[in-house]
Amino acid sequence: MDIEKRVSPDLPVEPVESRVNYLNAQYGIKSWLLTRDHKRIALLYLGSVSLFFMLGGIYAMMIRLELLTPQGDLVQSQTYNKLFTHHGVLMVFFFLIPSIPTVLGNFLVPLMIGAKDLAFPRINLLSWYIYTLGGIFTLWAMINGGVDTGWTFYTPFSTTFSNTYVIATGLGIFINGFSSILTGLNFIVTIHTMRAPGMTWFRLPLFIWAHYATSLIMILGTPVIAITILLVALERAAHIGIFDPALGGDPILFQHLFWFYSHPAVYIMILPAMGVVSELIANFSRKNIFGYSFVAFSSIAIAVFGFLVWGHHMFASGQSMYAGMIFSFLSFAVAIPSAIKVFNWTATLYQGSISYDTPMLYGLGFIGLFLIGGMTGLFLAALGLDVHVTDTYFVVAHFHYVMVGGTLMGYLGGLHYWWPKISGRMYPEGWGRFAVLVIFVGFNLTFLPQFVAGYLGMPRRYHAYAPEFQIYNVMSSAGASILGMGLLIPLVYLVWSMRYGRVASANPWHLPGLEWRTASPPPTENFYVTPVVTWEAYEFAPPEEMQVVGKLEPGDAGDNPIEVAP
Amino acid sequence: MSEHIVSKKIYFLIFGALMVGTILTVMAAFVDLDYVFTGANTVVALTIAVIKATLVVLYFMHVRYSTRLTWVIVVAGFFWLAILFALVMTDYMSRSSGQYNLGSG
Amino acid sequence: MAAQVESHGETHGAHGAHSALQHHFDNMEQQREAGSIGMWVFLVTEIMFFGGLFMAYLLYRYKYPMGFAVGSNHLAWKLGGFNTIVLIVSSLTMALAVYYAQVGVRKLQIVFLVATMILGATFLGVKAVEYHEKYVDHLIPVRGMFHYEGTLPHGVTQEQVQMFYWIYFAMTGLHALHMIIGLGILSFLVYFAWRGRYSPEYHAPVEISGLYWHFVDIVWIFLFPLLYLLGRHLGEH
Amino acid sequence: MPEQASTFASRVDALYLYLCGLTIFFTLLIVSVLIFFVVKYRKRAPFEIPRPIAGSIKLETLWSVIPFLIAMSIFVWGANLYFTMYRMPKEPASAMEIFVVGKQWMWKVQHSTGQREINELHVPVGSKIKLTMTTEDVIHSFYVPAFRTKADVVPGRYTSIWFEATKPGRYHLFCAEYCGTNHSGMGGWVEVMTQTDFDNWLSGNANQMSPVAAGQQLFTTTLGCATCHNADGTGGRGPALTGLFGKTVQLEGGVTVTADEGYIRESILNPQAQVVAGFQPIMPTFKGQLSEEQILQLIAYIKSLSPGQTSGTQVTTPARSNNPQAGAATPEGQGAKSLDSQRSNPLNSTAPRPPQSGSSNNTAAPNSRGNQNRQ
Ligand code: HEA
Ligand code: HEA
Ligand code: CUA
Ligand SMILES: [Cu+2]
Repeated sequence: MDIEKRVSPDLPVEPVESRVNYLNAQYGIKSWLLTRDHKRIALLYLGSVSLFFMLGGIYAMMIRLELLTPQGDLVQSQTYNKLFTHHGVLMVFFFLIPSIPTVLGNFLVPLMIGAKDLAFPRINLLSWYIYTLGGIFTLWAMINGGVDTGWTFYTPFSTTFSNTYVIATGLGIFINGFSSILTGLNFIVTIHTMRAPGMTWFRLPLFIWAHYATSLIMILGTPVIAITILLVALERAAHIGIFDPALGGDPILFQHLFWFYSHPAVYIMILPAMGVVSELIANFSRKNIFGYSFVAFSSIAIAVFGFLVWGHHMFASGQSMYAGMIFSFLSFAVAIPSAIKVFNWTATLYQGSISYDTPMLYGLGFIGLFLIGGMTGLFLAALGLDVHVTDTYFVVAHFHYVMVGGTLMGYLGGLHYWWPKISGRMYPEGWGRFAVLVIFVGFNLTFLPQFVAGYLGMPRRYHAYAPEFQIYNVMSSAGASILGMGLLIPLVYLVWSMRYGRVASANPWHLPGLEWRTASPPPTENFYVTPVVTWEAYEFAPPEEMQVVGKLEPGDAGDNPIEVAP
Repeated sequence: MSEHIVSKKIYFLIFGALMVGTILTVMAAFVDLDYVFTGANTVVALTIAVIKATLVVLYFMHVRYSTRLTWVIVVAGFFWLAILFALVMTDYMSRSSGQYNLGSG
Repeated sequence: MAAQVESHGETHGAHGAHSALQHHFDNMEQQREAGSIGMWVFLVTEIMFFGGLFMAYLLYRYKYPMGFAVGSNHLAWKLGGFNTIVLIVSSLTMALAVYYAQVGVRKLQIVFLVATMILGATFLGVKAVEYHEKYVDHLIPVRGMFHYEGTLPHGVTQEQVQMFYWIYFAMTGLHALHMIIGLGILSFLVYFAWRGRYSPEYHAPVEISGLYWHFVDIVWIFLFPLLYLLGRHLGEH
Repeated sequence: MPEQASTFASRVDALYLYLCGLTIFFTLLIVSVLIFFVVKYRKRAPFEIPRPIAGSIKLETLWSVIPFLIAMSIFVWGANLYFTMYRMPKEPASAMEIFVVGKQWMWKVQHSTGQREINELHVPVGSKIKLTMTTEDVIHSFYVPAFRTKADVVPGRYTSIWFEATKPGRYHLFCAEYCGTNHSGMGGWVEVMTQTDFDNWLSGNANQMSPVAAGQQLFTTTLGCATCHNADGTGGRGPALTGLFGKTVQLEGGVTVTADEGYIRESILNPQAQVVAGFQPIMPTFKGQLSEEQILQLIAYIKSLSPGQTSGTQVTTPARSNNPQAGAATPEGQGAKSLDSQRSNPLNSTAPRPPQSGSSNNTAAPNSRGNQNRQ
């Protein structure tokens, strides 16, 4: 609020175009499609990821519309099954897993560590093409008839019984997997080899730690889902009994292989968001993070231990009870690093200087919603209780709390936070705060009732349901329309602000991070002079001491935060 | 750090060891070692394979002369594979009849 | 774009301006290290990729030990063994190609790269012969095509043998695919080596491709005993 | 809170409430601290630089250890409950066994006294019921919210759960594992009745053969098992079956297995896979000739030859007298035939299967099961 007041209205607003930056360095379609600049690739990803999010959202709205009434009268059951499958596949594989890493990560990892680009710019571009190809493949399958297996592709239904486009969709996901692997590989190598002088591991922003941990999961887990999907395709095509009990195969093996990736994948989704939130909380309270090394290492711990708990999706599936016990124990263990993060974020606020800008509101929203989502994860990890609630709406509510309330909030928060850096323009603050409120209310109205419906016994993936659950579903559908509207707002104003937003200074929030020490938007090389880092992470200093290293002339407008407000 | 050039002699030595390993593998495979314990043949075969693979990794792939990071990466790869094997097999090997799973025999 | 790279720290200087240096790296050393770590990380993903199949192998072998032994004993272990030797020799030639790139003997470097390619092609040729034999013997694990004709010992069913064979084909097929990709990479290397691109200062591509080639060799080192030899001690069935 | 109608219900709900309490506690704790800090330490001047606080090992330890201990309390509680729910009660003889077969998209139930039901399950209040379940096609999940229990049924395997209903009433039965087009329609009702009502219901539906009787008929007449195993199961060219169930069996090749449901099923479908020591592998396979229900009937019959081990048939109800062997006059599987939609099965061959059967028909052979040397 106070930031806005400090804008002196008569200050001439310098047009962005006057400074050479990554956006105006080159023009034309070709300069985008063949770019090797990580920042442009991030924008390519932003476009495609948003597209898939909207598609997934439209499917979600159709689901909610159908579930308004218990009878299942809007669409046929076969169609409904395709709706939630498409929704799940698009949201998980084509939106949430790539979202933060490929958009914000791509843009910011080099900036934050003081590098000129990722280690392998060409591979970075390649990963976008692979992603797009996988997406087109999947969309093609969906348009041609779709899939009805659920995003989990359980055998033997997917291999033998479903007569929809399983192979085509599977190949789409398979291809997409390589894009994920390449992104992870690029991040790991970049973080290891390309840090600016003085940027030691413990001076890295927590966003980088989170992305490092995420990349570990991407490279270690994704190949397994790739081979698993390949086996499903092979089994469907040749019918040789890999997962078919009729031929000596074991359908549970599929579940092991699938969840070996897909559980860690949920941490691919949440870890980058946790990284974003660490940035938001520290920076908007203008303090260093409480317990830096605990927050940093908890990311690594989540990534590593996250690989040991996949069997908690299989408590009622015919897995051995003893294996179930081990997996349950480890699931509780892996919750501790998340708890550590939550407590440290809270403690960071203590004696801070907290501002209520939109990104911070998303950050605070994240903590609250992730808390509920995470705690309900504990319900599911409790063996005897999971038997009752598994495959009910309780699970649906749990994962929407962590994925939408958690990751989506983190993603939107990050997008707002770095929007001035990405676009060189400010988003409208008032609309931003309003949208947070609408999204928060809509979200809770959508998914809180689902916990109740789930505990009462409403199974998931149900096209028609028992009438006594209707009240909760009506609430949920109502909430979903509010949520949809809420999400529409940022969509509109972010696009609007790219052209009409107020010009942003290099450092609109007055923060010490490296990414704020170059121009907004940054030049193609990020920094004209390779920065030498002499400060700790989140080490706040008076504005005149904060050196700006990524500008053309020393007197560039917008460098001095006191003269030029955002 | 600059790269280390491994001498030709070492390459040929390793090559020799690999050939010997291969021959040993084949020879061991035809001897019935089940009297030692069931599956002894497999254990022998895998031990030789692991030794051979280690030699390739250390010398042909220069890990012996590489940074700690490379070591960590290599070890991590196999460690994660072990996680997959261990936890999946925990499930299958601890399934017993008479309880929840009445899986066959 | 910034052709003139502002280097940092003490590391810059000597090889700052090598023509192969990409603009976003500070120096050749950093570029080389990035490439090498990148390849290692990639190999880890390969381990996990093959890992899924090894998992299936482990589980089904645990379930059907005898079925696997029967299936395995029907493989041509002599051809497999020959291929093992071929691959080990190719690993040696690859290592030598890297060596001559490091010391800068272009001719020998090309000779050994080509030798590696010939050995790789030999491997694939033998593999093709083996696949053909399996085809003739109705051992292609596709529904309706598979039939093991030998006598089955107690407790072994057609399905179990088929289970072995799909794993055999999946694993060796994936391995062969990697060999083919490797041959593709090698032909690029030969081309650039012939053009004189590699020198003692800059030969990272040769080195990195070498890592890949050795990895494929390692996979085979495991596949050979696990697939061809697992039931030999039980005698022929 | 859904209706509590089994002995598990209140125990699951107690754990649930404990967790709800924890969730509310932590949410209130964090959210109120959050709001307090956010308000108290809001920015007062533009470029404030608050005093940096590095952290505190003491606090970190505190908020790692306490949540860990809490988490462990949930773990122990949950695991304990899990074992209660999924491990069969100690005295199997006291449980009444009911067979359940899932199939796209219906639940087929057969009582040990012969009554068949579809998408309905009638059980008496207050006695332990053991369900032995399998499926003909894909994975389904048997779920009764009021009982707080569910379990996936997996093709080629038997899954057992048990429960004890505590309150008469009509409760939802759902299929909880996604199984295709009509997944949401694959459900029905569980009718919990008082013992007298249940007995009446049994006698009102008593004109059906019990699984044991049906199994016996399959055994002696229809399939001709008796030729080798002898009509009373005492054995002949094939091993004796009396007293077999639950025993350890010595197989050809030195392996031993426990003769449980899975073993018997395996021996019927894949006789070559597990040959009993000292016998010739002469038994033909019955793969493709039997429905899942018929296999369950055979198992029931073979179990009944081991009196100590049998479960279902031991339950004495008045209805049993109304359900005499005379019922055997009805043709075999009268129920089985009419309920089973007579899947045509291309795999009704004898082992080893010739290299044909090229039909890649999706629904082919859901009845034939692979063998499993180990579980
Ligand atoms: C972003 C994604 C994400 C995240 C982060 C999580 C986090 C967790 N999840 Fe979730 N989960 C999913 C996405 C996610 N999950 C999805 C998509 C599914 C369903 C898939 C499908 O079937 O389609 C699922 C399903 C799922 C199941 C299977 C349910 C079933 O099918 O029966 C289980 C079971 O254990 C589970 C557990 C957990 C646990 C213990 C955590 C933990 O990591 C949470 C840790 C966080 C906290 C605990 C909160 C903060 C802590 C405190 C405030 C301190 C207090 C803490 C203690 C006292 C311990 N999840
Ligand atoms: C990233 C993951 C993600 C996200 C963001 C969402 C978002 C939403 N999901 Fe999703 N969901 C899953 C992942 C996700 N979901 C998964 C994995 C499943 C399981 C699938 C399976 O069982 O296989 C699932 C299943 C699932 C179900 C259960 C279906 C069933 O079991 O039968 C439901 C039901 O309510 C639901 C609802 C919603 C809603 C209302 C949203 C909303 O948050 C969406 C809001 C977004 C938009 C609306 C789009 C953006 C806005 C606009 C473009 C503006 C214009 C639009 C309007 C005004 C309408 N989801
Ligand atoms: Cu049967 Cu869902
Ligand atoms: Cu999980």
